[in-house]
Amino acid sequence: MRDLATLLFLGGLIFLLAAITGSLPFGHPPMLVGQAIQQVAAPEVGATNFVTAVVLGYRGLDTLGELSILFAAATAGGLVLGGVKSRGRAKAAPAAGFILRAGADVLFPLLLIAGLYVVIHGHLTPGGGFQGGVILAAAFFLPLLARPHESLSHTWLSVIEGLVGAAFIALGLVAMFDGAAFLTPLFDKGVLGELVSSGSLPLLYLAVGLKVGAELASLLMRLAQDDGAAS
Amino acid sequence: MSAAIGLVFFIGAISLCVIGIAGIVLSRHLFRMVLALAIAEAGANLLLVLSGYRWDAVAPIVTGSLSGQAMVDPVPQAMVLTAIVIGVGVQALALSLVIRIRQRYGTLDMQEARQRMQDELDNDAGVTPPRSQERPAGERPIPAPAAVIDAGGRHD
Amino acid sequence: MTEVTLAVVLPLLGAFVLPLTRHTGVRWLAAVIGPALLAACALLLFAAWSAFDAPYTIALGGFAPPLGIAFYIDRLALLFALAVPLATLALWPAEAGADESVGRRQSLTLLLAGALSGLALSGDLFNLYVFYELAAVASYGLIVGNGNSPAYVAAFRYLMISALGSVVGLIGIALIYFKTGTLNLAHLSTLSEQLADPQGLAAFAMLVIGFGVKAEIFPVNGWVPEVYSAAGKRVAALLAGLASKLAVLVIVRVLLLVFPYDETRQLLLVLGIFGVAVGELAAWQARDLPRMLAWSSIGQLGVVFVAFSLPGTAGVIAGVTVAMHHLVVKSALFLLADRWDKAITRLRGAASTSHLGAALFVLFSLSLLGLPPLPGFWSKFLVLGGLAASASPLQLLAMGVILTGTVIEGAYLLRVIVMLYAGPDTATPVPRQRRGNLLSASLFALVLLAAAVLVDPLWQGIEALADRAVDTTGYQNTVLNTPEAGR
Amino acid sequence: MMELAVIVVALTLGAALAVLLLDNLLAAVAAASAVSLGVAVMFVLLQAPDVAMTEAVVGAGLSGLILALALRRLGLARLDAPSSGENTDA
Repeated sequence: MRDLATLLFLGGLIFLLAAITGSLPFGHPPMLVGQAIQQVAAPEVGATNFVTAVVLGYRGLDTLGELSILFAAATAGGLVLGGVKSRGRAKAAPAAGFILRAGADVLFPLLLIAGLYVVIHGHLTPGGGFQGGVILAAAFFLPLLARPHESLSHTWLSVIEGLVGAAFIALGLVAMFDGAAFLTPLFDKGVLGELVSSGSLPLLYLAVGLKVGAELASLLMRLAQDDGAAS
Repeated sequence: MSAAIGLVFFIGAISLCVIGIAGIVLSRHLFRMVLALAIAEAGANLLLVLSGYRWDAVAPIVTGSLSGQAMVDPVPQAMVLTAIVIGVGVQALALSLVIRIRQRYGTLDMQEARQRMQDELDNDAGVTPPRSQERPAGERPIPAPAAVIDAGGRHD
Repeated sequence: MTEVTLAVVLPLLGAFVLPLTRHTGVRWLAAVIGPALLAACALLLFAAWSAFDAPYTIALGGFAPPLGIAFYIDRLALLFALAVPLATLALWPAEAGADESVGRRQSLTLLLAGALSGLALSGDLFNLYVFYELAAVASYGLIVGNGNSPAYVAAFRYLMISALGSVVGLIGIALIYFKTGTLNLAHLSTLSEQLADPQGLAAFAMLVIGFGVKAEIFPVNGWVPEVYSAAGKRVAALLAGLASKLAVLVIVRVLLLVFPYDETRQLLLVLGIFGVAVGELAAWQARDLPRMLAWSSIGQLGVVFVAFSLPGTAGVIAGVTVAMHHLVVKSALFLLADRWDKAITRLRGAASTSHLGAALFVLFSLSLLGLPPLPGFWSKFLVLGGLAASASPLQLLAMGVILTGTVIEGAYLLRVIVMLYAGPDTATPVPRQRRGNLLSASLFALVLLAAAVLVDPLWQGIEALADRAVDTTGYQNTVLNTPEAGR
Repeated sequence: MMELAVIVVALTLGAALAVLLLDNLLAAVAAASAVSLGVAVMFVLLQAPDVAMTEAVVGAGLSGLILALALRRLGLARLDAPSSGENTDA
């Protein structure tokens, strides 16, 4: 009975999706909003990367919501997997091989710089807070794989998480003191295409990068903990 | 030309969605359900990016002069950025739930885990489960270590 | 004008800051911060409510509405937004002790409150999706907050169903974007003819599936009974009472603005009828109180969908009344089920250990059934009256199902009441109700009784609210002609 | 571009099927990463470099790492033994 229902459901789904998407205007989207944004984004926001202009300018609230989702996921992950249990970890974990340790030592500064670069240039070139944040998380997590008995401080991570999230909101709230709406861009737009330009956008992206990095690092560390129960 | 390529990408996106959804619905293995979810999300993201694609346009990044080449729509791309990061957060949370379920019930099978959950709920409520004659409730004892490990995890 | 945004932002800020207070050493701060922020939000929204004269728009980031995200504030949005901090305060996870997990649950509750306010206010399809996901992720965390083993399985299944719904909803959003190239609800509503074909209707159905998971709509409500019985009862009250209503509001906004067609209304009507039938029958068969309440909540939300499927202002009036009534009653009933979470037969003589609890249970049950002076009567009356006014075969069927559902409801609620007032079983005495739960439930009862007394002003208020809510052109003009749009 | 598109889509779909059909979960995780990589290439073809970068970093890299870590914690991260069974117990 259940199998029959599933098959019907799947068949219907494929048919439905094919029928629905069959006659969509692929290659010639209406782009009502997209076109308008392309015309005004450069003067209004001052970023050469229009995706960044949309992510942090036009749809900045989505990004705040998304940071909150990551925060919620990390908090909920903490609830599920329990608090810090890194003390019991030291004896169980074997030391990693030389290559991994040496590799981690070499990669750490490289990843750190690459991550920061990607974050800071987010308003000019592809990349930005999300991608850079993930690289930052990897930079801090990799040494942990190599030296399992060392551990990043959860306290520091949670302080970064909280402060940076609050900073993002504070940047948005500052505009409200002047009577403008939440998340209105601050400062001068600067010269299009320069590193220090597009007002508060790079600051927002830095906050996003740090927040994403801290959030993901704490999620990774939670999952990497060996509590000796599963294996 | 553009229509044919569009068709290829559409088939790809829809197939990914369907494979993913089928995986979630048909699979009984908790871990594989999480994997299938990632595939379905990738398909939906692809569809979203397709919705802003113009075959004669370049990426929405200004290089050199402002006016010139037509650009693809940046809005769906921004939405997909958001959706990808949301997806990874949800995935991590789902995996931590899988780990806990395995510790508490010693199984990675959806049906079995659900059966044991129903039994435990019935037990806690003091209701005799109506299905108990089909499947003995104590088929697999709850792994003993669970109580020890989660001494810090229970907050009642 | 823009300070209504704070109702969304302040809870999020509080959630971010809350874990930091653990490191400052100021212990009392952590306990105060959440309730204080929620109270501030409630005051803020109340001020906005009293100063309200005409709907207005907040263009976030100062970008003209079809380009940027816009909040649309009318009485409907303010009413639901105001319900969020108030209900969250009443159901706040206030537990003693500076345990880390308590702080985490409070953070998640704040995130949930912020997300739900966002659902009430936002006028952008994808922004709604983001807030909806935030509410979903926060509720997964809250469900497992009590550390029960069944809660993990229930939360995982809920996560999977909800994520499946999100994928389907995202496909729906992609379809709409394909056809119109915009996400702003007002802008979409000016283009709604483009969406009046099978593709558009399919997109609506996908959005209903996507946003319907939290609204416990018929095909995607399999998670409801297990989650509500495995999670803490305050969490269940928050999800069943509050969160489901905000999800309903999103669907209703999309329906009214973008898809005001007979087909879409009929889809909601049919799903609602199924919800009522399945929910009430399963509730009748349930043997313990939490699962009975969970199934009955599915039935009640079915009635909500039937109500909103009525065309014109009648639908909004009936829908808002039923939804608000259910918010109050179901939250309170779940609070009472916190200690009475056992089989119904084990509740024998509970009235003797907790008089107030039993009296409250009777009050809420009677209102749920629709005993005349209580608000529940008016809500059912409005729905049935609306259905009778334009009696198509499907609507007559809905009437029949709702009436039958009420009879079944009466049967199972009376069973519990009889058990509560039966002679006490001395062998296994029923646990007493917690003070905090009784206090919160009494607050809900006061709201209910106040609503029963103030029928006339409420009626006028809801009528005015509904007039605005169905005024599609008003919405379009307000959003698309904001001052920022002229820049 | 046409040939490239067809090849990438075909490979991605193959990897997606492999995720569901492979018995070994570690291999399935690798296949899931391959799906993400394929989708990232498609994003490049669709003129979405930002999204492609994110999908490659998050979908193929981070998500694969998260999945592998979870498998290790579940005690199923072995290439030799098929670990599909419902009752696999470490």
